[in-house]
Amino acid sequence: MIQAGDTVFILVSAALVLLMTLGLALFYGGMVRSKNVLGTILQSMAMISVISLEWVYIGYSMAFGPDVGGLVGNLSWFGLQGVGVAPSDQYATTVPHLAFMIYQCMFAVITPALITGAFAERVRFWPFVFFSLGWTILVYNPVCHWVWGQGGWLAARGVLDFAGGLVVHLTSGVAALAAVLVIGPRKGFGRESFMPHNLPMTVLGTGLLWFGWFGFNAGSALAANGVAATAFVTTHLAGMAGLAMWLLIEAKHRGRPTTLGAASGAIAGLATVTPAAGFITTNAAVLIGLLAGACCYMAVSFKNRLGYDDSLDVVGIHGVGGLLGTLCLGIFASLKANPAGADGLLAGNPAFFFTQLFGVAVVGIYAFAVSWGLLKLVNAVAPLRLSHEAELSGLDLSEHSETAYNT
Amino acid sequence: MIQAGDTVFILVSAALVLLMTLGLALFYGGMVRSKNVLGTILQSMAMISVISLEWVYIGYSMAFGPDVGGLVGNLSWFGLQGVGVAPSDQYATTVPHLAFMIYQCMFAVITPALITGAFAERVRFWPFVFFSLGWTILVYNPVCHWVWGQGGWLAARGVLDFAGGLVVHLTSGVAALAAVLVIGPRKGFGRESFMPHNLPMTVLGTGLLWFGWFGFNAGSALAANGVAATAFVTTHLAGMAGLAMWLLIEAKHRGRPTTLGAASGAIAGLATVTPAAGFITTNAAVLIGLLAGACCYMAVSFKNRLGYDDSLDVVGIHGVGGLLGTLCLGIFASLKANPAGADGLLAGNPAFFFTQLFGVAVVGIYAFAVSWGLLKLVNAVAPLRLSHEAELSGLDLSEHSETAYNT
Amino acid sequence: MIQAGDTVFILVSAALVLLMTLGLALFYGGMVRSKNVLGTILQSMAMISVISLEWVYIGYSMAFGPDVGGLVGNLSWFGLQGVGVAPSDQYATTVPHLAFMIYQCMFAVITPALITGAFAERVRFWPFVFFSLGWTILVYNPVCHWVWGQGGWLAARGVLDFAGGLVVHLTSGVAALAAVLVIGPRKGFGRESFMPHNLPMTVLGTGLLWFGWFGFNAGSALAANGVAATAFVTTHLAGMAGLAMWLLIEAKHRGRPTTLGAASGAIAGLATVTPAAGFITTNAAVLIGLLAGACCYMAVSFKNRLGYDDSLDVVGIHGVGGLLGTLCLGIFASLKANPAGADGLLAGNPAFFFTQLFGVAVVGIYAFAVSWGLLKLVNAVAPLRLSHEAELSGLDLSEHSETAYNT
Amino acid sequence: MKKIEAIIKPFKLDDVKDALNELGIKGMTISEVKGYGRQKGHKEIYRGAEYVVDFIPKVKLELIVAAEQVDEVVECIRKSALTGKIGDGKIFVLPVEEVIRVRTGEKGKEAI
Amino acid sequence: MKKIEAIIKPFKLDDVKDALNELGIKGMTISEVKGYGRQKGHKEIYRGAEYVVDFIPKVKLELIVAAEQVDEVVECIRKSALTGKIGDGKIFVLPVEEVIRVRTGEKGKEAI
Amino acid sequence: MKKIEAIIKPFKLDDVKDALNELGIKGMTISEVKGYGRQKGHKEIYRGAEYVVDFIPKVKLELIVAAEQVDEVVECIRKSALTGKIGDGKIFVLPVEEVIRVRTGEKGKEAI
Ligand SMILES: Nc1ncnc2c1ncn2[C@@H]1O[C@H](COP(=O)(O)OP(=O)(O)O)[C@@H](O)[C@H]1O
Ligand SMILES: Nc1ncnc2c1ncn2[C@@H]1O[C@H](COP(=O)(O)OP(=O)(O)O)[C@@H](O)[C@H]1O
Ligand SMILES: Nc1ncnc2c1ncn2[C@@H]1O[C@H](COP(=O)(O)OP(=O)(O)O)[C@@H](O)[C@H]1O
Repeated sequence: MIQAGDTVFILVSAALVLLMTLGLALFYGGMVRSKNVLGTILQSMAMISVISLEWVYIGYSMAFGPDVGGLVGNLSWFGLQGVGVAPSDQYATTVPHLAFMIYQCMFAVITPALITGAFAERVRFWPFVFFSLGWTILVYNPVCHWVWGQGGWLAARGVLDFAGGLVVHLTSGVAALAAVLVIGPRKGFGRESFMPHNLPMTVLGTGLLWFGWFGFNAGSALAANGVAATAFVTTHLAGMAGLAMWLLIEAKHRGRPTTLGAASGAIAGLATVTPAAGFITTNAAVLIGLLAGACCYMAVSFKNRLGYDDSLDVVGIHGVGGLLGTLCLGIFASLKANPAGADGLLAGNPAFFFTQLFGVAVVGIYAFAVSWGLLKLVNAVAPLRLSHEAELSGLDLSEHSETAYNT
Repeated sequence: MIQAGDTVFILVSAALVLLMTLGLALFYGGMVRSKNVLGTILQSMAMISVISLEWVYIGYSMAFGPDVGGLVGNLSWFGLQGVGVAPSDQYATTVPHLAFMIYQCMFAVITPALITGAFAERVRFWPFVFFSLGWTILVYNPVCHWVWGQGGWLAARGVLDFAGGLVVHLTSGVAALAAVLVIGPRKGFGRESFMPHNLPMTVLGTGLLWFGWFGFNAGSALAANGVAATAFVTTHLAGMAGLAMWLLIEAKHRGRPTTLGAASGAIAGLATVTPAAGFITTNAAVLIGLLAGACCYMAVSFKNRLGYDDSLDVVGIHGVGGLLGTLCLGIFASLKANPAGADGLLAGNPAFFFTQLFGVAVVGIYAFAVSWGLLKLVNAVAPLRLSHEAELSGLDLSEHSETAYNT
Repeated sequence: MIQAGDTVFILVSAALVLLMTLGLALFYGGMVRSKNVLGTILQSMAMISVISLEWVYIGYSMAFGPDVGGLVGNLSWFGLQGVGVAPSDQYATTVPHLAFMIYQCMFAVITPALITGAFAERVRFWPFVFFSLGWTILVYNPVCHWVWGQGGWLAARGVLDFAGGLVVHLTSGVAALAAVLVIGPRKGFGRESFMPHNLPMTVLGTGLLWFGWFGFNAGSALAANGVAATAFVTTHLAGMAGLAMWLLIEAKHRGRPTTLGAASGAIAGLATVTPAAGFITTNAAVLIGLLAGACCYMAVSFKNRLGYDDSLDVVGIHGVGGLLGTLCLGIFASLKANPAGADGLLAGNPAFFFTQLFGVAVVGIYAFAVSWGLLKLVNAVAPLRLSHEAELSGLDLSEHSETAYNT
Repeated sequence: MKKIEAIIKPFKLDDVKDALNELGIKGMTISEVKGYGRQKGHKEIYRGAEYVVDFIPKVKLELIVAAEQVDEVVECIRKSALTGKIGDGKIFVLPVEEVIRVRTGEKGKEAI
Repeated sequence: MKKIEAIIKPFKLDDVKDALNELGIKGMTISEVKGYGRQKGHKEIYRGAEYVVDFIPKVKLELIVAAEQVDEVVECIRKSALTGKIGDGKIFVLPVEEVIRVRTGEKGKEAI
Repeated sequence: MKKIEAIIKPFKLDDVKDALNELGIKGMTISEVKGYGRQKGHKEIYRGAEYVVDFIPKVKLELIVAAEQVDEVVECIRKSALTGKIGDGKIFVLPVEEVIRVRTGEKGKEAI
């Protein structure tokens, strides 16, 4: 039966997750040079269209439709056939099925948008669109089914992912790694310094992401109950702890705490707690946030030494965050926090930790391999990379015939 | 009786609709030249004060108060007399009457704010305020009563408008047309190109509008139920389809998809689905969005050829969107989607299409005529147009003694 | 028992109040010079970490934990021990205790962030952090307990504060006054004019604050009921009336209404209605908003004559607003609006006015004295003031090695 | 060869550019500057207080022309930049010793 | 007539303007520039990495004065722009052949 | 002493700066300008309509050098700014009568 309270909760959460895509566009947009800001923003905006369309026609059915061998949903919900106002009897059973569908749609939208940070400032629009569409079909939909779909094989094995550590952050993080390797660094990388053109824009994006993350994580309880409150609180705590940790390390390491560091640490904490949010205690959330700040800081610094041009640090923040958070859940999960969850390593259940490790390995390897192949394929058909000249004049002019700022 | 779930829903929706006015201010503000950005923003902000004040004293009573001949509410709810915590027995009967009142207030606020895009960069502040106040009293309040008020004559005829295609978008669109004709083009129009001064600001505005639109459309179900979920989903789908369509046409027509195009298409889709949101299926929503993207693109191009200076395309997007959406509802409405709605042309009920056409004609003609007259009147008493000099130095300095950006 | 509707309401409200801190960061950030924008923003962001951490470990227990002599809570809820999913039996008894805790956390976060406007553009980061932490422990937590905690002595005396006129606005306002006196004016104050570097950013901040304020005030009803609706409506009305009044006075006094004036008036109205929101009628709210616009305008002008460098007018807007609003509640409170509230002066109960006056005096004096002492102490240990050179190059470079804007 | 620098009102830029174009002038460089002079600044209001801003936005044109063209170019700029109100700006003529086109290495008149 | 160009520290602009005003100088044009010189740039931090930024914000003043005024104007700018620290800037004096006031067409000293 | 002004493509700035550095040039001042010339502007799209933008972002370098250094500096800028495509820019050489270092009051070559 439809419960009004739960329905508002899911609808508001869906709206919040959509807002995250705008937040992401600004978060990324502020970090690129001004000649690339519109192109960067449009990559996220375009996902709203491309992936929503894909989702209502095939994606939702692939991810949540009737199971085929634990691997994927069949296409019997094509075009939302049978997905109506009446609640599903499997998912979020107290809200209209359409509400659950659109909530999940927003997750599918933001995931490929996350990847765009890795190849910012150098990729052509249409090939990017094709890649993202293919990626969602080949990577996101199946992985989503494995973990969250009725009958998904990873879920059956006991792998837990509260709000998308595997499904969203790990998949996009390893896809980002593949993209960095396939697409190569920006012109001038290592010689010029590509400073962010508008850090207040990045801060604004961070704020909207944080705000929206409450819908992302708490909303994943799928009902306005105690688990939702727990997830809300753990989300906030991990975000603020990640922020604090990054600032502290930076102050120690470089002598100054920075605003971009605060933003980065917050996102690291929020991403890392995502898989765990509804399954852990508040103290564990603080710890996870601190760990996230430290590990992501190190991952980003490490990248600088390796010389990869993961331009906006998708690997170092989302990849590492998704991986770390999924494992942390294996460590910190506690049935006391959520009886429908699991006990982890610290509660004396090492088996669950290895289950999570298995989940990370499977999803990581699958997503990396398919992303790599797809990138190579798209690149062969329609080169992803901008021409030298076009890269110099910037995405905005060369791909979109626009300039972001005039007087 | 007050239901908590429905009450949160309406209150959150009201907050979201208020946020749309901020979104609109930024959407418009980013498109003007930097010397006019504050003046443009302040026009929207001022509406929050002017119209809210009008609304609690007379507007709400005129629009929703006890009916007088189907034409307007009487003034017996002056100053919210009798409008209290207890639910109304006519409107939104499960939430505090005050909640319904304030939700509707936010609609009244944003409608005249929409018009400001038409005469951007050239109108004096106080005459604009007087015009908007008069317009709300003479156009918005009665039309709102006809369509949504208990006893309103258009509603009695069977005209449907889920969330404001007639009441909000068509009225403001035709008022914009009248304003363009009465006020005339900006200095240098046709010779200089007035490029947007800050497109990321416009994108941010678009994002906030989209986010708020969920409150606007889904909230219009007035309860957190299946219709709300339907409206939420159709809104999102039309928005994303409008975005996609505009990008595609632009890429075809001009060789490049643009960021402003994405924003424009999204708003076109969202505006167009507004009257239909709770009465149609998801497939119809996608179609409406695609149609909106195409028609509004053409309308805007057409304007360029006619040489009207509808500066930020209120006619081409909101006017055309409101009109198109209201008619599309006549075509696509389906009792399957909402048993409390209607069947449209495609469901074998052409009569309903003509009812909608009648609604468009009546509201369009009434709103245009009264807007025109009022503009002429205000102009005669207090010229709307800035002096030549003042227009050159820009609204911000000449009307508000401010500059938006300093170092 | 947990009610879904109330739970969504509190969670959404908590998210909205967090968003206010972002809004505040932008509101303030837009008003400083561009060389200080990041440092200004980071002061607010840092509060999210510092105070949330403090809150979950000791703050919540001090403010809301088991009472010690009416003065403060004991530390038995250290680290949220005993604060779980089950509702509290004292506070917000229909939502998970964790939800109430995190909602209150967001109030604790924004309060010291408000103070930062007073000493904008001249304070070192770490000393500021220490001050804010100490201030929250010594001022915020106890005052919060006195007014809102079970057993708090001011509450016992009948002092009312719906959503933080005393607890948030007055405490931060008088702390701001102390800070202005201790820290002194910016270099060049009185000679140079420190114009806002980005007023659209300030407007955006204002919009987010307003939007979030619905969570702040309506949420303080702690349930999605009639009081929530009343508080929502009175909040909006006072905001819009404050905006209108400031514009009118400015137009009269200086010949031009300004955008920053609109923003300032809105914040003044919103701050002033905060203590009264759930206890008054809509007409009283309009009056309070008008009063707020006028009094805060005068307070700010008066400051200009006194020559204090309260850089972003925390005293004139939040201090005066908190004070005025608390007294206005003493005048306008009405049992008709809320039977759980009180009757004020106009309802024939002057005693309540004096109770409120007493509350203002106690909180004002206590907060001022402790803030002053703490500032002196911190200053002695770690000077709050930037060096002359550092102040010239700006917070961003000298404290954070960053520049906000590049090309 | 001479260098002509002109400080003009920003909204006159298009007119000046068009006029120079008609004269056959194909190249110039412009920048945003702020001017201080007889033209009074404007007041700005900041939270109820008034400030006077002295520096007024102007556009600066720089163009190199052959010595024999100087007079007509100056006259052309003067006419097209004229509004007759205070603050219309100034034109300066400076000597130039050499001009080189980066692309070709051409010098002197060839390089303009 | 001569053209004086001065590159100074931005926060000294008000002092210099006031000093020139006292000297009776009524007009000047300023612009934002970036300087590169002996003064060391600053470091910036970007996600844990450090970068050095060489170019430092400066303000450039341009003013035309009568030849006989050059020395006192230069001295006046020098004094009022002085902090004594590296990076205080430079003053250049260039010859000018003609000055025209757009508004009136006046030339030479009359036009300043 | 001479003043060298060079208008170059913005993305060449780092190359030019490095090349000048190798030559031992320690100081210069740069600013953002917009250029109009043979290089065609770009089109921009605004809601389905197309506009041509004539003014193209360029960077202007100003540096004062001793007269005897002029040739090598000009050549150095020319080489390092060269892409061979239209729009590479121009270099102008102007006479300078005096140079003063604000900090020390030094004049002439000492001041550079
Ligand atoms: N002596 C000067 N040196 C350089 N620029 C000047 C000088 N005098 C005026 N200007 C520039 O010319 C502009 C217009 O000068 P102003 O005195 O206001 O009006 P007008 O040119 O009509 O007499 C000023 O804003 C300034 O940019
Ligand atoms: N040769 C030069 N040509 C043009 N501008 C110069 C030159 N040398 C220095 N400048 C300008 O003067 C500023 C100050 O120079 P710098 O060498 O840092 O300090 P100082 O003037 O105290 O010796 C530089 O930032 C630059 O803008
Ligand atoms: N006569 C001129 N005076 C001043 N600047 C010029 C002149 N001609 C060209 N420029 C500047 O040089 C730039 C490049 O010139 P352009 O004609 O486009 O290409 P090229 O230098 O390759 O011939 C222009 O954008 C403009 O900034």
